Amino acid sequence: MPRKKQKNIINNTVEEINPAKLEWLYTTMYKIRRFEETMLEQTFKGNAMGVTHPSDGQEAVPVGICAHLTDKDWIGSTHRGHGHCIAKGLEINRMMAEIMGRATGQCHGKGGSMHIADFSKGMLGANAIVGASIPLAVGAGLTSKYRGTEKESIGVAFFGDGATSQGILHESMNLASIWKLPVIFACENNGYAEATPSWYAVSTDDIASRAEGYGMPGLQVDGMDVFAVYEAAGEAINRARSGEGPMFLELKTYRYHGHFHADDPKKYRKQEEEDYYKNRDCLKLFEKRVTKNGLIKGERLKEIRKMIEEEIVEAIEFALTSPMPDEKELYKDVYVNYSNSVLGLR
Amino acid sequence: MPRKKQKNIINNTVEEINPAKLEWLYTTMYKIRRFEETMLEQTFKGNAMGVTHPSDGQEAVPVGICAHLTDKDWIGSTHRGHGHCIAKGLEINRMMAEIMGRATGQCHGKGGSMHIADFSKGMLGANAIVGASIPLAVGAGLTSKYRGTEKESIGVAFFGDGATSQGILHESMNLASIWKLPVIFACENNGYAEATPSWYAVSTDDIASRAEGYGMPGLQVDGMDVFAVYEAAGEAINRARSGEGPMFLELKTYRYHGHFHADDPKKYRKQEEEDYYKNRDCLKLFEKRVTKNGLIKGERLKEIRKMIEEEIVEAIEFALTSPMPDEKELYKDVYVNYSNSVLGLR
Amino acid sequence: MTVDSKSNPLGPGYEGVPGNKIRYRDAFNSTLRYEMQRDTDVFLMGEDISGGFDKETKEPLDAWGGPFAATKGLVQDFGPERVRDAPISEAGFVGAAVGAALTGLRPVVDVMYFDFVTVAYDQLLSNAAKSRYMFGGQTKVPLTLFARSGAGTGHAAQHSESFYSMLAHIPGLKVVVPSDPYSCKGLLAASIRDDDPVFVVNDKKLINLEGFVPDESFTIDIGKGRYLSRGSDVSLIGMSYTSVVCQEAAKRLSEEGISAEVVDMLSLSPFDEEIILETVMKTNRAVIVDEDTPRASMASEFAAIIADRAFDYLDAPVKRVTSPHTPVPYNRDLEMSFMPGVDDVIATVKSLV
Amino acid sequence: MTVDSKSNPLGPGYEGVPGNKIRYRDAFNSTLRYEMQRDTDVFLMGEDISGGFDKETKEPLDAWGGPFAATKGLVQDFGPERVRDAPISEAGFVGAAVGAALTGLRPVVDVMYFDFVTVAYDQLLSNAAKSRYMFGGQTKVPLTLFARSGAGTGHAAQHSESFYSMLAHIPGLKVVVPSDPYSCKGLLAASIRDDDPVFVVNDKKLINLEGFVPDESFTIDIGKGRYLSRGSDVSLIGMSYTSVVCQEAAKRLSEEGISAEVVDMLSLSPFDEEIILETVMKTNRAVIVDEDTPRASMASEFAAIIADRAFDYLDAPVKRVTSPHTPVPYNRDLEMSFMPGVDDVIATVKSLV
Ligand SMILES: Cc1ncc(C[n+]2csc(CCOP(=O)(O)OP(=O)(O)O)c2C)c(N)n1
Ligand SMILES: Cc1ncc(C[n+]2csc(CCOP(=O)(O)OP(=O)(O)O)c2C)c(N)n1
Ligand SMILES: [Mg+2]
Ligand SMILES: [Mg+2]
Repeated sequence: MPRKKQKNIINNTVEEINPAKLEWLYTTMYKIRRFEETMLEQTFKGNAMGVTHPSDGQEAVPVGICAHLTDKDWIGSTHRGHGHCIAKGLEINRMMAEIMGRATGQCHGKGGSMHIADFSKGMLGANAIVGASIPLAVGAGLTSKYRGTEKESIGVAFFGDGATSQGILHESMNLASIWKLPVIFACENNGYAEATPSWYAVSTDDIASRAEGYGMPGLQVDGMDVFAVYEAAGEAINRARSGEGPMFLELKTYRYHGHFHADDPKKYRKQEEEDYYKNRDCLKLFEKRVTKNGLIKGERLKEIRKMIEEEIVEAIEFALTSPMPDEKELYKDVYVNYSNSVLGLR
Repeated sequence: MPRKKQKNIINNTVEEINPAKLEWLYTTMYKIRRFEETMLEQTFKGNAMGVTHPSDGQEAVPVGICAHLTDKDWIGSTHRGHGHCIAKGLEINRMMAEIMGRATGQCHGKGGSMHIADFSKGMLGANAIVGASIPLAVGAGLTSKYRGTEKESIGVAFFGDGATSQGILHESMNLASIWKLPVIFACENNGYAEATPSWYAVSTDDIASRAEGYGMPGLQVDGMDVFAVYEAAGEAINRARSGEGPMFLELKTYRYHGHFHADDPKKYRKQEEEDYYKNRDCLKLFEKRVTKNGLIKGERLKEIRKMIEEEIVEAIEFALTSPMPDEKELYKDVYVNYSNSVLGLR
Repeated sequence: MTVDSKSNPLGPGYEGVPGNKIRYRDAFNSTLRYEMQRDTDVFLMGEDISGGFDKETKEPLDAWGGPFAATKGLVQDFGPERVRDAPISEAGFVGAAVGAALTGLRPVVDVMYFDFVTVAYDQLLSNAAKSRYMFGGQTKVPLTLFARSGAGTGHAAQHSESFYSMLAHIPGLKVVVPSDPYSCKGLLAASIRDDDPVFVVNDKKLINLEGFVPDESFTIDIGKGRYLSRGSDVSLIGMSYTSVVCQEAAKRLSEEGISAEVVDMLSLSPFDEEIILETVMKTNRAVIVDEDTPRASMASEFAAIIADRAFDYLDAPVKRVTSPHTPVPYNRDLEMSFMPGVDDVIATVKSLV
Repeated sequence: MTVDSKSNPLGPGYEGVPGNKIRYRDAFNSTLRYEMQRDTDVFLMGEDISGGFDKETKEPLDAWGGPFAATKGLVQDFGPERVRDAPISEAGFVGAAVGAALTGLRPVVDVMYFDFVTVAYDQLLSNAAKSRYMFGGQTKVPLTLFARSGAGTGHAAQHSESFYSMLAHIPGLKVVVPSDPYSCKGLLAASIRDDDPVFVVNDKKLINLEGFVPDESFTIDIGKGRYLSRGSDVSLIGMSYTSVVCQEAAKRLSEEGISAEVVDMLSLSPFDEEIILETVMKTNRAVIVDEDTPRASMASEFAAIIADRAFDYLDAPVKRVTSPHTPVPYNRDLEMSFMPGVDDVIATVKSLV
């Protein structure tokens, strides 16, 4: 099949999206943006118990993709997973609580920012080993194929440009392809893995082109434009749901902050580059597009933002006032059952 | 760069090869053929101490490639490594002795068929973990680049179609490409990994096409025709020696015997398929070609075969009459030095 | 066969139970079959487990019966979706199996040779073993893996490992080491039905051994050891194939008037601390026999437990008989002396009593 | 600091040696620099060790100074060929490093977090550790790897491991665990100059600690432990950060009139059996403190050695104080109680004396 390069917005798309979904796209992107910004504030205040990796700037990617998913679909995520979680419908109260290590957190405070999961929402967990969650999404696709439920349940693997250097991606793509599994490989190419630019570490400037060698289509997509992502993801996901197998999306995006909370990206990125992406900010692009067309009024967008601000304040409040986990949690849930009474030696 | 498919023999090639090299090609292919056949006999007699994987049928690949190499070049090999060893100039006496677990063996009888190595000949060792030797050849290329000796020392990774499913290949290709290392990726596609056909396990029928995605050229080559291999390898190796970086060769070949000595391939391969390849046997193709052109007389080929038969008889004799390793070898060479006096507890 | 079982019974009793003397491999194969019939969520995955495919019909051929004939005949009855042949991508398909387990299936993965675990090590340690804990108990990983360990068959350095101690070290993983057809059946069934990830280690030297196996389905509790013979002078503690070695040593020692008790651990994680303490408190002497290399091994672990919790009962140093701290050599004689043998055990016992 | 050294001296003496109080990280960094100057075959490889590149000039930026600032300033002086930034391909570049070592170089590989070793596990175990043996001694693998271990910094389940026991288990590999700036310098230098593959484990909790380090270059013998303080009632055996814990516990115990001797193992493979036996034969009581999880751990190994070879000298059970058999939790309080602490050590000692 001939591969299409950089996907352009097709004029019809926006009008075809139903109004509720259209609002959801904006609401969710804005929620991620504000979650990350306030999460960072909390981290600097010392309220997060460990390292955090903000994803603001990249919101269009998880939102444009997850717009096509339900709780029965599964996603695998990364160290930079807050956006994936929110787009997949996780409660920000419990996310914030998890980052603050509270008992009310998504993982009772035992996982933290890099391991937020919600299996009831089809979220297989953020994962702090680069590349390691990719085969989990393949496994989800396998379950779906095994049960004959491809129509309602697919697997999406989110991973970065840096993760493409891990062999596990290659293995996962080959498996999904030969078994024709309903799996989407969503590469969030934000140009960097820590401080290392992808032009140095990745042996092609067209990662999506690798898909061909694995018998699946690959698309390079403007990851700052939620409509482009939405359309490309729709194509890939429809394909997967109708049993035609996996597809690869390379989504060109940008993270506004450093690699993790304390990283200063100015040390390895040029201001012009940052400006370029900030000028194409996913929220700005969205606002321009829908207000020009009159699809959503500026007033309504303002309302949405206000609503989110309130949710965020509530989430922080919820997290800060939540109790710490019981000390017995240390020994709990290592196994479903284990016959040795003592897990430690103390 | 546009990729060339199935490489055809270019008529000039044979005439351009110098007569000594021409004889070497035949001698070496025939030596591998007879080594494998007699090695199998010895295995069935119980003289090999373990499992053996014969490579007869595939001789044109290591021979056509190693024809361009010297002892300063390095190769990484596989469980099916005898052909690579012989083509790289290892002594068949010490190889046969190794397979028979003798003190005179290449590894003092401690490695066996799957671990024959000769560092003095640039042979980094057969390796029994599928795919695991590929990065070693990349490392050899790294040493060469580090020392600025690419002209005289490159790395060649031999691996099978089955090994292409290992992530380590993908990682190795990416590394060799971004670092522009003098490395050849030589995929011996014999159509099977154990009993599993490559059409089932590999998500493309054009493995070489994957090279593009890693920023290096890939060629699909007729691996039964030593001249095609010789020419393609020459191109790849010249490229590497002149600092232009890695290249990928997919060599279509066939193993005549089962996966290992006791495997019956008739259980999973069709007779017609076997016949097709045996009709294109590398020795037959060579003989037809050189006698038609009058480049080597039939009489001379016969002489060569006789000489090899004698060498083989001698190798078996050498191995069978060699002593077993001393019992102290068990504890030797785990480390260069280790301060604990006892390595075991007995 | 079990001579005496501890309070927690190891499957059904033996007197008059209908059954047969069968090979370990057949016990393994028939248990896989039974568990697949029992639960349609159970499926198999691994290299060559359906043994090739016909080029025209695309039908699986079962040419090999799978590695070590473990899956022989299964693809014919359960089809290629439930006996899923995999490319050589251990990390990829172990990871996919973890994903399948997290989303509701019960994968059983053939890793072929135990040595290949290293290729999938991260998926095993970082995902399979940690998911339940790091996600706060909201999920489980009902995954079974199996592979063939052990030296003694001329497979050399990269196909002969017994490093089950490294797996038993990993919190979140379970490890079982059956030592005969009976325990193979009971532990494999228990592993597949278990909701945690379990690694079933099959020593190559056991695969063709015969033993009595009850016909009916049963499970052996993971984490329970058993006595293979009773004695009073010394406790021999074995696991996997070394339980056979200990049995043989006990027989020969008894001819010399030394009464050895043989404990077969059967599971390494969890493991049966109580049976170890019980036997050592009785015989006051312990020799642990382990084919794994010695450093930070299960032999070390059992010795440490004894030195801590049975200290007051010990009449002699706690001894370990293990393989040496070396890779596995190819040459047959070297390979034989690599493995802890009956003579090594006897010599060690004699140094104690 | 070394109070008393065994027959085999640990680097130069201390009296009047010129030196400075510096941080562990600075000792590490300056030793890397010195070894690279000393031997042009030594080069570094790892993710982000040259810290990004300028888009136009392609020049390395050293934005981070490498993970944990270990390689700070080196790329400026040695260039990107000797400070080779690697993509996220641990298996690939550890494998390439083995290949480079086999062909004459002396690679030093930054694996960043210790947990990531699992991704490269096969290259480490099957190639780095076995090549010399399985090829009959015809080659060597002068490879050094380093990574940061340990809990205590809020990095959660996949960035906090201390499973060095699994590495020490592997025949063919060496493992060192420096516990202060002095031993960091001496052991890193020894590792880089060693002709075998050595893993240098750096606990995150040590990295900013300060200590006296002689100016001149020196090496500490791999496989030698040392006394951190002398005592007569009980032996505390530590490794890596737990040596600091043992020191602190000894101080507090002495206030209560209990005299504890502290042994810092420094190396785990090979390890110093003699110092363990010497101290236990003297104090007759042993408590081993290890942040690794307990099963088949180095704590188990040392206990097993004591129970075998110092049995007749023991007046009390051999005790291990380790992390529990669990992954590392995120919540700070849970994480703190995960790690073996001074209070745990003191309570255990009091149960013995
Ligand atoms: C196996 C492994 N190696 C290295 C790391 C350290 N690490 C964490 S994130 C990261 C960069 C990942 O880059 P990319 O995949 O592009 O994702 P991004 O951070 O840009 O979202 C690295 C190297 C890790 N967590 N796991
Ligand atoms: C990591 C690993 N997985 C599985 C095996 C078992 N095995 C040995 S050879 C082989 C097939 C290899 O196929 P291919 O790469 O095509 O090489 P060929 O045997 O055809 O020469 C397999 C699966 C192994 N040795 N190592
Ligand atoms: Mg990135
Ligand atoms: Mg093949």
